[in-house]
Amino acid sequence: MESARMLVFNQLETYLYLALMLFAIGLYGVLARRNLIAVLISVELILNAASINFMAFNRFLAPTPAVGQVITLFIMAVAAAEAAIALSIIVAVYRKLRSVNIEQATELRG
Amino acid sequence: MVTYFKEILTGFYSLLAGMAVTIKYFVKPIVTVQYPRQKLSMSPAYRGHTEFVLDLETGTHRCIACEMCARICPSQLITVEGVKIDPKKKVPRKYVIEYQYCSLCGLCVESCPTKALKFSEEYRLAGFSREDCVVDLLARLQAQQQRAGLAVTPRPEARREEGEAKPEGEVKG
Amino acid sequence: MNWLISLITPVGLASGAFIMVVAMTLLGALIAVAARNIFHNVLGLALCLIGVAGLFLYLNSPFVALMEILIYVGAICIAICFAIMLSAPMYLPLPPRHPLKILGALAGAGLVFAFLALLTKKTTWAAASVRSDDWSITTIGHYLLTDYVLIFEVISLLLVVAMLGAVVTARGGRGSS
Amino acid sequence: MDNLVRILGTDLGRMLAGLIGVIALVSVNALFLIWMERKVAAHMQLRPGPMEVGWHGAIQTIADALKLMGKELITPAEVDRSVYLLAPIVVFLPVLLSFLVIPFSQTLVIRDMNVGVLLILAFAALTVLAILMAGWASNNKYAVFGSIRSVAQNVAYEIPLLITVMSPILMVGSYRLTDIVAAQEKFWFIVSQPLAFILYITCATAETNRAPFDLPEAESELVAGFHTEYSGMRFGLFFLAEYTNMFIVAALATIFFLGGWRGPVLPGWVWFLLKVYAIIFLIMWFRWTFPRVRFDQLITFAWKILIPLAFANLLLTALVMKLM
Amino acid sequence: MEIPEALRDFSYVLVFLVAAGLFALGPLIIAHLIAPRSFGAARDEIYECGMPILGGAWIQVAVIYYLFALLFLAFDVDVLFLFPVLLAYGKGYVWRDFIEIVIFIGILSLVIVYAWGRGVFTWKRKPENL
Amino acid sequence: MHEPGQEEKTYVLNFGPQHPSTHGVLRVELQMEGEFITKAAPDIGYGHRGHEHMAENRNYQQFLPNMGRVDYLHALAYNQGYCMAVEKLTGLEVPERAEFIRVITAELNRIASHLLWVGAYLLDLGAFTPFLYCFDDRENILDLLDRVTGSRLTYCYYRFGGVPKDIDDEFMAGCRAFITRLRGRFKDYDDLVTKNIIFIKRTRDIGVISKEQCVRYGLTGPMVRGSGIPYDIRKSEPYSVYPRFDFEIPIGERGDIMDRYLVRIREMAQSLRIIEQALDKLPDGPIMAEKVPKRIKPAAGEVYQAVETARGEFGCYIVSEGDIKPYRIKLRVPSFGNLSILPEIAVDTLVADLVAILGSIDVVVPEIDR
Amino acid sequence: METKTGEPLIKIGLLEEALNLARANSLWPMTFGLACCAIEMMAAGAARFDLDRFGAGVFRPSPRQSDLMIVAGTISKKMAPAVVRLWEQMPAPKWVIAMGNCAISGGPFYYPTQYAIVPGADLIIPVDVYVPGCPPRPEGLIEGILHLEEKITKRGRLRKFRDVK
Ligand code: SF4
Ligand code: SF4
Ligand code: SF4
Repeated sequence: MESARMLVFNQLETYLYLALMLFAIGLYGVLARRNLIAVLISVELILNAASINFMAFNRFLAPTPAVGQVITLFIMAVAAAEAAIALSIIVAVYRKLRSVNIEQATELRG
Repeated sequence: MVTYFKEILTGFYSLLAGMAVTIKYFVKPIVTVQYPRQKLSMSPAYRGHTEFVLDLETGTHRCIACEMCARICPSQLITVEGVKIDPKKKVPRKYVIEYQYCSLCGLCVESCPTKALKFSEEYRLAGFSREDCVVDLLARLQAQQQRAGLAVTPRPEARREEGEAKPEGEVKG
Repeated sequence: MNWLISLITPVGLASGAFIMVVAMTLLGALIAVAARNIFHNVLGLALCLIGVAGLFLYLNSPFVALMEILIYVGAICIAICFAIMLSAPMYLPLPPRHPLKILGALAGAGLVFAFLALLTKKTTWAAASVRSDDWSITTIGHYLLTDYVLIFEVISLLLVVAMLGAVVTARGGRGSS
Repeated sequence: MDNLVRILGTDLGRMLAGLIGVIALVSVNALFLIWMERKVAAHMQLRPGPMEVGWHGAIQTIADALKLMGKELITPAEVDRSVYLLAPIVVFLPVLLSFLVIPFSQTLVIRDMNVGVLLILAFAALTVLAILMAGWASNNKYAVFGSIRSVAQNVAYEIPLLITVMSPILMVGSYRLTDIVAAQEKFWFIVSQPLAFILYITCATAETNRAPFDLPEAESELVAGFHTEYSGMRFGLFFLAEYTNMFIVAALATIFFLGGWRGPVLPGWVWFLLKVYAIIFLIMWFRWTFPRVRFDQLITFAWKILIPLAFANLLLTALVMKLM
Repeated sequence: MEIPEALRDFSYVLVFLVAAGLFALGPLIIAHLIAPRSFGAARDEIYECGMPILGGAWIQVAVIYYLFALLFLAFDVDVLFLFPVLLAYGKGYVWRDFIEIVIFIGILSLVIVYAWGRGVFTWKRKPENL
Repeated sequence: MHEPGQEEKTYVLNFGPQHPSTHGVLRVELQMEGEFITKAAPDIGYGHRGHEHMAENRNYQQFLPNMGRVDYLHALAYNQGYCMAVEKLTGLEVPERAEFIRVITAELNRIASHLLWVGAYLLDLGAFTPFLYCFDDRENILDLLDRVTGSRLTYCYYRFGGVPKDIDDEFMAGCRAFITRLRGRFKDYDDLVTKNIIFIKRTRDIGVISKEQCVRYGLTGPMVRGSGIPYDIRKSEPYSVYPRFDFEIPIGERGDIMDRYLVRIREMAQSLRIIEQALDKLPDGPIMAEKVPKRIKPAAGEVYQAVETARGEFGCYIVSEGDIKPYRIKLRVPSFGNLSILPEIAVDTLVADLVAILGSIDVVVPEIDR
Repeated sequence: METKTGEPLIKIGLLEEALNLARANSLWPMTFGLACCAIEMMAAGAARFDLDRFGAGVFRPSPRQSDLMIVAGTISKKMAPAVVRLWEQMPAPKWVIAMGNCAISGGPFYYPTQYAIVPGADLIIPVDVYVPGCPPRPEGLIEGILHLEEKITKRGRLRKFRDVK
């Protein structure tokens, strides 16, 4: 019988790599997409990657697991606030320019 | 603030009052007529399609094939073909209504000089084709006579030159 | 036969489920960035987030996992959907960027990934020497009420400010230019 | 072989048994509820309802189900295919999941998780998403309208619902559903939390999209709302999910306010089902009594009345707990 | 070997999710097999009261929906924090926890108050500046 | 691919012809902005059956059955209007008893129509049960009317110069029983509907029509009375034996949907009063004028006769050229005028309100399309 | 007109029979009224007659979810395309009842110079059962539904009910 430590899902590295992949995918989205909302979605992915990291460290390394969870909750709250603001800005941009194209949004000055 | 709570309370109360009504009816007996399980009696004036009055004195209909009804009918749906069975008396050889055009106005019944028509009490008329709606009044009368145990009025023979001896195919009786 | 049975032992189930969760996360993430239809992106995001919630379960925190679903899937995704619908043509796919740019993005993301992966590999992670085993929700609440009470209150303030900002921004549009 | 025995004895066996039980329950419950709905409605309206198919229409809903099964599934040309096909399935996931944690009696619970309440509440979000998917993918104006409304409505009612259930939880101090029932040893929470009960029922009615909050399917306005384009069994699944959802919210109401399986003489699960169906009857009663609320009024109602009241109730509970 | 409690919970969740999916899929497949098919020019058209459709279905929703979604977001997060706090409540903090919750909810209520004041809850066709 | 400006196209929603709340085959083309209606254009003609055209092809009697089908909900008023117009044209005298019978049956029919409206309207608002209660009450009326007219809906009962079938004692007893029954039911309707907070919220101050608008659009019936103008043909241009009865014309104050609803409810009570009085005062005598010619062949001329139907003023305008067929019959139908205000009051409302407003107008589509 | 229907992928006699039995007892009509007859259709669904007894009382507003189209009233030429469209949008198997003389043949409105109506629903869509009357009484409609049941299952309760006295 394999020991608990050997299991894939009981290893810190698994989660770190996973978070990394998520981060990379999110990064790609931020760089490649033109649609502002798609960019926002990508940003959410990156934030989630961070959350996974936090939780993973919390699970495997941290002295008091509750604290890591609290921090993750805070990340969620901030993500929510961020999403709200970002969406509102996107909506405002859309109304101004009638477009959600990021390249057109860069024309937004003053 | 007071109005805020007052509105909530009165609103809540009104909803309860409504629910009281529905629950009251919930326990009341139902009003549904169990139609196909129970035969309905139609009101005396009920208008189904028209049919001949079965005159109990003569044991047959009173129609004299005068075609008044056919003429007044707004939809011109009555086909009457009369034959003279003797110099004075004319009877219908064929009396067919295409019920699917009828508007149940009652003009034919009222205009009949001999009061030979009445509305039937038939309400079960559904069929699988348009032709199912065509009613042959003579055939219907014959069925009625049979049921009443009366002598069946034969379909008068057409005069020879007119040919067709039989009435048209499937008509409802 | 035996390996089949061993697959349905709790461990086997957990391993299999883990693969599913990972697949969900990554597939969702890919849909979220790659699909042309913006609505599919959102759904991809939702899928990915459910997967992430699954990961949190494996990280021993059902509470955070459920909250992930509640907040992200239930609220953020919905808000995004409404934002999409608010800006009518957003569901229309935009013309893709120049292939070169896409390649650039791919390369950039790949590079970052490689670099960080290397870093991860190189690092040895040391667990804290004394570890408490208290994962309960009550303890989270306890921390929120004591050590982190300031953040707890500040979060509510942050939310209020964010909402006010969002409401003002979203409402002042066409007319206020 | 003893491996197998061991497994069947533990989780896997429990899972399978639970699964079979739940699927049976879901099917039978939906069949029964639809029949019950039609009967309740009919009798409130002075008519008998289904009568001719089986004894008092007992197998009416089976006929309906069978018919839906044998009905063509139309996928209109302009729909967003993958999402359109997925929506009826997604709507079903949270529904079945919720049964995982519902205790039908002290022991009759598949998996008594310590986050039971949260599980049900969190996965309710999936229902919302499924409705959004259905409406959006249908590419039908009425469906889009219906789904948007539905989501806005669900979203509005989620908050007061969450806050309302907090009051009993505050008194119990656990998210385990069995703990909540256990805490109602002395009195049912409906006694100490009458306002919460009323609020909960209101929100639950709205959550399940039942009249007077049936805006998403408002016939007279939006034809059939978000499932306008769904035919046959796909529509059947939405229907099934709706009725099962009703069972779930009623079960939660029973657990939170009516003392769950508690009751004299009869076995626990009988009491539980009795209470659940009583709540469902109440919800049906609403439906057959009230006109439909206008959409904006509904949302406003949630924010202006329900949420403040729910918060007030929560704070009051907290205060009373401090004083006691 | 030991599997954490949460994971065992989770295996149930997963099995149920998969089973629910299959359970939902089953009837659909059966229906596909046993249902007859109809033909007709308009069969695959989108339904709109029996008329040919005019224009696309994608509606531009009113900004008000979006605002409600945002409000929901705010309160959902708020609930997120209240959940753990509830369990810890009353475990010997004297009055401190009560006051903290009151402050927390009080601050959040400002959102409602603000929105109420701005007339978000009163639907007008053109809320200023829409 | 999306081009800027493309989204500015107006959003058009077909409301009807097959829609649960357009009551038949009305189609309203809505232009919307979000949930709000910017333009509502009724598209009529889906129920066009050529009633007026038909009149030119038939003689006077043969046109009679159509009158029950123009507005099938208050068929007897249409019967009455047409018969009275022809009687005016030919100078036929209707015996008193026949007039009384006409009034009783027409008022019963009016109640039936209003009941159906209340039920169908609540169906529009999403309440199913009141609909069934109303239908239950309505069935009682139909039973009564079935007794004398032989039909349940599209009556063809009045004749030039009277009515073809007398009413019997059973009918009168039934009428009285019905009057008590309905009066008892009003309380239930009150609790279930009128006082219901949801109903009030849905109807108060929605679809307000000012007096000035009423006049401008030529509204009639409960629509105009709901706005506070006591215009009712039965009072303002009394016909038949109406002047002999004591009844009121209920009016509203604000002109919103609620007022229109209340007006209809109160009108039912007034109709009950009329029926009661008519039953009490019912004279004996013939039910048909003495010499009604077999063929109606009026002298050349024209005549206009208006009656008050459940929906408002129905006017029958006949031009005769001395033939057995009318030269032209023009029907002035209330629904058409009443519907015409919809585009004006529907603007800037929600779809749900449109349903409520459209319902409150109480249109009968074939009547509009004639 | 003949109903064009594609055969199902699997067709087993017994299954088909069971399905037909289910279909016959669960005819959900579409909320669809054209003229006067629609009122009688409503009345048939109301308390006095209660179509729901036969499982046919679930009026679905969307054609996608209905099995039965009750053409209740006059089909004007303007309305005809909509009727056809709605019929086509119903999923198979589907049935049509022509309720009332107008739907059968144009009824009272059929006369030589008539220009506005379609004289008979069967000219545009296949009709299964004809219920004559102007309007047919609700009993007539129930009768029609029983006829349809008989047509679907090829046996039925019709005969049994016929003899009820
Ligand atoms: S009732 Fe009228 S329509 Fe029918 S046959 Fe007689 S005259 Fe013709
Ligand atoms: S039924 Fe009467 S009107 Fe008609 S042909 Fe016979 S006798 Fe003449
Ligand atoms: S058949 Fe008669 S009742 Fe039916 S729609 Fe035609 S005219 Fe009206």
